[in-house]
Amino acid sequence: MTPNLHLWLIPLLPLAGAAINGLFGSRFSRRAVSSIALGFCGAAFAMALWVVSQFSALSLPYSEYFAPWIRAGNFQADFAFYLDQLSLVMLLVVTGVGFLIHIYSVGYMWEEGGFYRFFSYLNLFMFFMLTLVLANNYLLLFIGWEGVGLASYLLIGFWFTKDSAASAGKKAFIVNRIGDFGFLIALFLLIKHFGSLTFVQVFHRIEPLRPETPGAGLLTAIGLLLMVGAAGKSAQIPLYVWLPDAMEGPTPVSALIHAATMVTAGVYMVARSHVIFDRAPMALMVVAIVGTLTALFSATIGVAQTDIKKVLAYSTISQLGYMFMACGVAAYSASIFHLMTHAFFKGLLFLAAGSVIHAVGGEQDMRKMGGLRTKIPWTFWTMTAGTFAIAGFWPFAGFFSKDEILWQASRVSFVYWGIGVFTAFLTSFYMFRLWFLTFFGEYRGEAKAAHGDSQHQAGIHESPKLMLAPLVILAALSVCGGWVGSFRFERFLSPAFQAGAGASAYDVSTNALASPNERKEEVSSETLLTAVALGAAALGLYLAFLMYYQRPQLPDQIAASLGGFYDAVVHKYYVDDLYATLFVKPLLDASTRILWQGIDRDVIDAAVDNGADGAREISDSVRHMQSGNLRSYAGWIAVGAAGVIAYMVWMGTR
Amino acid sequence: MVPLSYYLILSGILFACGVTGFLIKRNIITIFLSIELMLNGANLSFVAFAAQWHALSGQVFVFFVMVVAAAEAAVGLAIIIAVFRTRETLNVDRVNLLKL
Amino acid sequence: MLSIETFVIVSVIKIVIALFVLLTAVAYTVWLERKVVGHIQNRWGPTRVGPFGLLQPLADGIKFLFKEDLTPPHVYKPLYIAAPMIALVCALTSISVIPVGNWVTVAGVHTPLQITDLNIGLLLILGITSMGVYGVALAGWSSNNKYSLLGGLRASAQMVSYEVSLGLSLVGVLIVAGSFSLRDIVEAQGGHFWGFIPKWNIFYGGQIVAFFIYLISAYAETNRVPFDLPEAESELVAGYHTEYSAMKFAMFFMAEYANMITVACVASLLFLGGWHGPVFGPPILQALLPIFWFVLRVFAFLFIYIWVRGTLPRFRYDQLMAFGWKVLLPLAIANLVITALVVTLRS
Amino acid sequence: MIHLILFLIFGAICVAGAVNLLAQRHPINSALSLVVVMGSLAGEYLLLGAEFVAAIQVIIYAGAIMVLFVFVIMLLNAGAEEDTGGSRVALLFGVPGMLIGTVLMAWVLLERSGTQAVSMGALPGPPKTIGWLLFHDFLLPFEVTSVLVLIAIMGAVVLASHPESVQQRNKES
Repeated sequence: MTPNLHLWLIPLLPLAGAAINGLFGSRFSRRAVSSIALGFCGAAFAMALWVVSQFSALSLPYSEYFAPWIRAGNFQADFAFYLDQLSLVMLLVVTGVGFLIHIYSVGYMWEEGGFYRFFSYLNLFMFFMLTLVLANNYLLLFIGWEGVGLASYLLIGFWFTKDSAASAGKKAFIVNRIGDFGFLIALFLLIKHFGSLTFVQVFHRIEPLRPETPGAGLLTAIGLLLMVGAAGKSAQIPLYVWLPDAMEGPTPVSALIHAATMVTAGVYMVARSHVIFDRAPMALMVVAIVGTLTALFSATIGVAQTDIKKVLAYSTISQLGYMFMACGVAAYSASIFHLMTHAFFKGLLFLAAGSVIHAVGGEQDMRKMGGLRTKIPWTFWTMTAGTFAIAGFWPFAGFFSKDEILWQASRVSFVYWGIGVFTAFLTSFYMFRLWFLTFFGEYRGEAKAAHGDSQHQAGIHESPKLMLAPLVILAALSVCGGWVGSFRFERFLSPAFQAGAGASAYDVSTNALASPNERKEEVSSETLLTAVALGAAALGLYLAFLMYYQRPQLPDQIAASLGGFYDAVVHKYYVDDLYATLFVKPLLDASTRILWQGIDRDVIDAAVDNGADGAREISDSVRHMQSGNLRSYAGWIAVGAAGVIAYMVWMGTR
Repeated sequence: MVPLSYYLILSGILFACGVTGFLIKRNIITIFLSIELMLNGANLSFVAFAAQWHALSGQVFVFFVMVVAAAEAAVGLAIIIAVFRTRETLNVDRVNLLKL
Repeated sequence: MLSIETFVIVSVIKIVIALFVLLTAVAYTVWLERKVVGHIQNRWGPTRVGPFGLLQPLADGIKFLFKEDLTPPHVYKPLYIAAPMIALVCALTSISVIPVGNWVTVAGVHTPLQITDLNIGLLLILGITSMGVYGVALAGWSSNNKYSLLGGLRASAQMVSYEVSLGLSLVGVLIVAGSFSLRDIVEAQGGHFWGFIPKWNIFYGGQIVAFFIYLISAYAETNRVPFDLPEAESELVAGYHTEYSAMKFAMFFMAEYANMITVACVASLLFLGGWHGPVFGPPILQALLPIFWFVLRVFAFLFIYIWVRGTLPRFRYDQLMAFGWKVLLPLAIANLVITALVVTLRS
Repeated sequence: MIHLILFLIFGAICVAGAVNLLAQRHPINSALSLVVVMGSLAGEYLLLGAEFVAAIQVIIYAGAIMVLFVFVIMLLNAGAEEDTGGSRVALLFGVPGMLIGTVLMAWVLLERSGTQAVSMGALPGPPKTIGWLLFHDFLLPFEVTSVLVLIAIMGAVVLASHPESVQQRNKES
């Protein structure tokens, strides 16, 4: 007995909002635009909550057929939705955080031009993200995948008159294309070998296969290609370069798309495809390695960044790395757990950062902030909650999820664990660095230029209540979000990951769940590992306190002593420049030489020009037919008619 | 009993005469008359085919051809009058500005 | 059915009789006109040749025959000669479908008093009448005379214009009768409304309007006063037949009067009930009385023709055209629409 | 037999008229030749049974349209055709093309058409049936043609009216 959930309403509500605002919004008042956007988004959230209330009555996985889409031979891809525990968590995260950020955006964007456009895009994003989450086949998921890419592009380039924003949008789009390419090839392989893209069918057909333990095979290839797609969308090495640039977009966008939801789509997709990865240990290992490296790599870059949003962006990449690391050790539920808590605290951090930026009038450089603690207390306290959560202090949300990931990683390899702990230390360090630089010490902003102009001091103000309310809610979630406990969370998600996990490569999670006794034996070692991780976080806090609160001159000394390495970190390891020389410049040169000068000018243009010249020359000779003499024209007609008659007679008598 | 193809050939001959008139005549009115001759040839084939298929639609079509011919004659003759008024000639070889 | 030989013999006899009667009638219509117009103008008309001048037409005919046939030097000869023939032939041909009475049996041959009964008889009359325009037009053009040319132009334009109203005025009658055959039309008019009003078309619905439209158009078609502009002597000398003399002129003259008689016959048949009338007496009288009633109607119509000629002045040419297109044609169309409505509602 | 004889007589008149149309140098002769063609065509129609078409052919075509032609010829006082250089194309290409087309058509009609022979008055076209077809099956074309004729009338009036007189009338009003 399964009630009809009308899942299709959930994505379509934001689409309706996007359509109304996009088509007619320019004539509406700001109040009307925001109430439409909030109304439809809130309705989607309410729908999601209602789905939760009905959840116990469902026989999972629940799927809902909406309309036929592509049917060719045996292949079939429909507009159909799929709901299981995994989708439900994602659904709640997307609609809940999305709704909060919508509320926040009303306050944040109130003064901006293109208000209706912003909310139309935001609702559009919600539509695609929900489609992605609820899709019951890879193709519909891909539609959502591309759709969120589009929304992301539109929103990064929201201030499209600003050159950097426009190019950042293009960069995000193009880098994502590389990932999508891999994703698409993976889809083609799936169609070729399994004849379907529907999750249920594909997994059903893969289940009987053996893990490709010695060496690599088809599933490994598919897994790697899927990982390429995930790396593009979720900003993993080597395709992470777009995410920091994406900070050109409005801050709520950074919070919603580039921290809380869209970038986790890759994690979701890998978790969703766990059946494939379970049977492709090579691919899984690649996922783990990429995740671990990304976590470390971007954390080191984050240490040296001065732009408050850039720090958060690298932090996001780093946390995503954690999630992939978890996926890579087959701890999918840990990964999704971290995804959820990360959505809370990273959304919170971005929103709080937005509030800070709002307060200081658009300044993003942390070196020009400081001492804001007393001036914007609400922002400060919520940000504090977020900072402690991401640093992994007990009892904040980040602690539970990160701890789970590290523990799961340690069961596979202590290398992952070691790097993870070190990254946790770095995370703690740069987050508290941000915290101290922003909220403690003396204000170093405009005051320097204006010599303590009290007017500017007074200009620093707390954000409106509309912006603070989401902050408070998210702060509460950041604090409490982890108390649900990784164990319970894992048990909740287990049906989704148990399905078809029969022959896992690592047999870790299965064993753990299969025999709780065994797990108890490991509790002692887990406690030890937890203590180490907590220590790393505390060390990060202490170092940050030392360097950025007590002795502010220390960082420069250290930087000087590190020399070239510090330069490299500040310049993000020169990855952008490397890409520019390796890919962008050759591509530009090739386009210029071959495509533009070679093909476009010498072939296409030449064809058109020569065609025109030829036509004119032929016309020059033929125009003498146009004698102006009526009877000549009649003569031509007679000849033509004779030709037609002859042709018809010939055709008819043949 | 007469084979219907005789009627059709007669209509073809009339049509051919019309075409020839169009080709060799210089007087614009005569050319117009040639057009009417062609229309008449076509009409005969309409009536003949109507007899062939036992469908009166063929005869009805003749009326439409006649009406169109009447309209054409009215406008055409008006044009001829206008041309004659401005160019003082009815010779189509002298009305050849529309070239190159 | 008659055998083919009988058919040919009967037809030839009928044609000869019809032609003889028609030509005689033409001659005596001329006499009648001169007499009537003379009396209208308070003079005697022809009196010298025979009693009451009854032999005057004979004398005129002899004069035409023996006059020198003059051909002016710069005429376009083929057409100059052909034109009066076209006019006369067209005028005489149309009598062939006009029935003058019921079927009779003479010497064992049962035949209608009509040369031939076509089921498109009325259309034939219209067609032949419209061909008659060529005679006038070509006469005017081939004479190489500006008065003739103007007369011919006027005649052709006027006849083409009034043919439209003429045809449309007849359509009402055709709707009522449901046939093109003149005999059918006449037979549809037998009997009486309410026992005493004869069931003539002129009394049926709005056909009296149609009758007057027909009357006026017929005057114009036959180039008679008050629409005799093609031969308006005060403007064009003698119009299209200025250059004609002797027998060629006589042909035009005869064509004009033959046309008048045709028009009168058509009016009698279509509007005035044809040969219907009280029939009594011995069989021979019963056979001849319908002819008498028919001739009586034709005579009356011709008398009105002459009467009008004697009393009305001539129109101006633009008045003629404006009247034809702007008054008569809309009136004819309105009559047509109303008749169609009445017939549809009644059926 | 009588059908064939009548057909041949009318056909001969038709062709003679058509050829005469081409041979005559003066437009009025050509026009009258065309009238003859039309008259004998009406005869052909009668042979095929199309009595109404024949009558209308005479009344409309010969009696109205051709009168209009004759009228215009008289009005413009068109003289005999003058000899001008003319068009080599029309003679070199057009006439042979026309001949080829005609011969081909005749060959197809004689050899390949598969038409049957018809008796005299094969398909009677009484006015009633024709009218029924016109006002039921062909109502739309009929109405469209009436609009066409109306437009043609207006076009003819505009084209043929003297430009000066129109200007004067505009000035007066």
